[in-house]
Amino acid sequence: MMFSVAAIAILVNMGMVLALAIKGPTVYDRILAVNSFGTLTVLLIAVLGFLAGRPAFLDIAIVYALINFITTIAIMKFFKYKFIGRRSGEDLGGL
Amino acid sequence: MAAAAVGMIRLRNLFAVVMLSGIFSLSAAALYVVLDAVDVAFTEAAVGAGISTVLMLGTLALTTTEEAIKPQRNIGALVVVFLTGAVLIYSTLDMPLYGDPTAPIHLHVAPRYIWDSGAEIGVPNIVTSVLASYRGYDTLGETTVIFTAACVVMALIGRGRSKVKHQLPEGAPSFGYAALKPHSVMRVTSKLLLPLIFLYALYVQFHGDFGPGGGFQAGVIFGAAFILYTLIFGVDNTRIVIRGWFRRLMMSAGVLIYAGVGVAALLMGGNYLGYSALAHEATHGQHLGINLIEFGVGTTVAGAMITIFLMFAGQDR
Amino acid sequence: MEIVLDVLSWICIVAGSAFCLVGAFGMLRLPDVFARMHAAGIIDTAGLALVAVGLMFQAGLTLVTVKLFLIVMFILYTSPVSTHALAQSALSMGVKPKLADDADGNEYKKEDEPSKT
Amino acid sequence: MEFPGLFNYWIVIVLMMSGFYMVIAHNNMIKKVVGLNIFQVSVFVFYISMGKIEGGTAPILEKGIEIYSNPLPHVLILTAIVVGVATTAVAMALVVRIRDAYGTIEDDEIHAQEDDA
Repeated sequence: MMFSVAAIAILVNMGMVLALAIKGPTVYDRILAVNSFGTLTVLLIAVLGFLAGRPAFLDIAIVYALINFITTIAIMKFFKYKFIGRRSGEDLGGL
Repeated sequence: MAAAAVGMIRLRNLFAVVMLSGIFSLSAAALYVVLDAVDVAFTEAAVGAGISTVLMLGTLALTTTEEAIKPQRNIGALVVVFLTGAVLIYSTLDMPLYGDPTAPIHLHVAPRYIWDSGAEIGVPNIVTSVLASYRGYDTLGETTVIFTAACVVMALIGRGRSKVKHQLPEGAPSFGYAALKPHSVMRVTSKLLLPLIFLYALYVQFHGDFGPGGGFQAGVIFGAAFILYTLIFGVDNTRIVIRGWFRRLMMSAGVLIYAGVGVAALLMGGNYLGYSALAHEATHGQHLGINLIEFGVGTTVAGAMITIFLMFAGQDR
Repeated sequence: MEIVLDVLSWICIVAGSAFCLVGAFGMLRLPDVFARMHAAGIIDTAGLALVAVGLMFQAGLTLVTVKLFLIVMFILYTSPVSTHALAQSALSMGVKPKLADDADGNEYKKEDEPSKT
Repeated sequence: MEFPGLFNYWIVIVLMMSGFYMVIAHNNMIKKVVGLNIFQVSVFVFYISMGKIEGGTAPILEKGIEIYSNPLPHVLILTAIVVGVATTAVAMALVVRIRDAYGTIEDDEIHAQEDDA
């Protein structure tokens, strides 16, 4: 019961964050959304493990917790070294 | 998830598309957990979080980040898609219902795997025992495919001599090369985090018999750790840490270990990849064989992932 | 004892979920990236930690609790770093934080965001 | 009973068709590769959802659990994911080479160049 509540809350969250990722005016909003989405996925997987009654499967969540920020660092680096002097930040986000 | 997919279709900025594909992979992993496929979710987690997004970024850095023309509504494509979809939906009407235990897929070999693998293989994780033992030939093939793919990438973009002039101003380091020297926060954090990732990869590698995990996942996590290292400290440092010959040795040694275990089993009087012959007791032999070939798989996957990433990141542009 | 643990974990999980919701709502509503980062921070810290603590109460003193603890530690360790990286790259790419007295930020009422300059 | 029973297949089909549309309707090669990825994931989901058994849990043997989901699709898909990322890398390498050769990764521009030549 309590796990279902948590799972539903997290799912709603994920929907909202996804909305931000899709509409997000700038690229940075999207990056932020992906980051939060990762955290929420960690939570969701943990809660789902409890929901299924076999919480031993938290390993997956640990993987995300460990290596999800590689992406963020890669993105940051991408921006730092790719767009130098080529384009200003504002018009990056245009659809 | 479907929303993410639709969003990906609509967005023109390729960078945003890559972001959304990250979200797509995350939600796919969550979906796999819901569907009880923890091993698959594990793989998706490792691949999606560590490798694929970074790989796409590497490609974007080498090509362009904007789709050139706004794709006009392609009526023909839309019609084709809808027709195909309608046909497929019509054909699903004959499919077994979701979660039906009497569906044909569950009646053929699955019961044997589920009920007898515990006694025959002696490994709690059925997925591992099926992967490594019952369907060992398959996995050998898959490992070879990964090895081949890495070789192909090497052949395609191995030496960076591009004819197109790069758009970066002189002196600006490219995506892969630069080390993040001034960013002490990143450097310190990742220095602390790297050993943990390596340790965790080893745990995944050797705990795969008991819980979710195994060679594929461990190899990917290992590769991801090296990707992190490359991002922070630069390609040159990674090339010093893990030399080219060593990368190639890892890739080929893994496949060789796998195939060699098969030959060893053959020499000791069993079938090819029949691990029961490796030790006096059948389950011991199985356990030994599975650990060995998982190690081989892990080595190959790690080597291939590191190689592929370095190929993309190390382009001179 | 059982009841106490249950109630505690209920409280933690519900509070954590509420924090997550607040965070996600904030991410949708706040005006720009830098303000949204604060909302994301709520999810990463309060939301995650509270839900995980609630799950820990359910799991008891087992390996599961250790793993949950590891997860919380890793996230608490990495998420500030990635937020830092994000903020830094956004700032260096020329995204200006919206301030209350900015010409283009006028339509936003005074948010209680710290003025990052 | 009909509706929820086949729902998983319909999701798969929607995903698959999104990927399909991306592949055939877009000119940009990277988009095409991403579309192929979506297609691929839809096949994965299809396999995995076929392996699910009502009331079953993950196929890792444990005392006191009677119903397990079918492990076979998991095995196939597990390897397919890693192979998938390797082949994606090959596709990306090809894209990079095409860009080197033609200076663009748009399908129609490449065709135009071919026609000119």
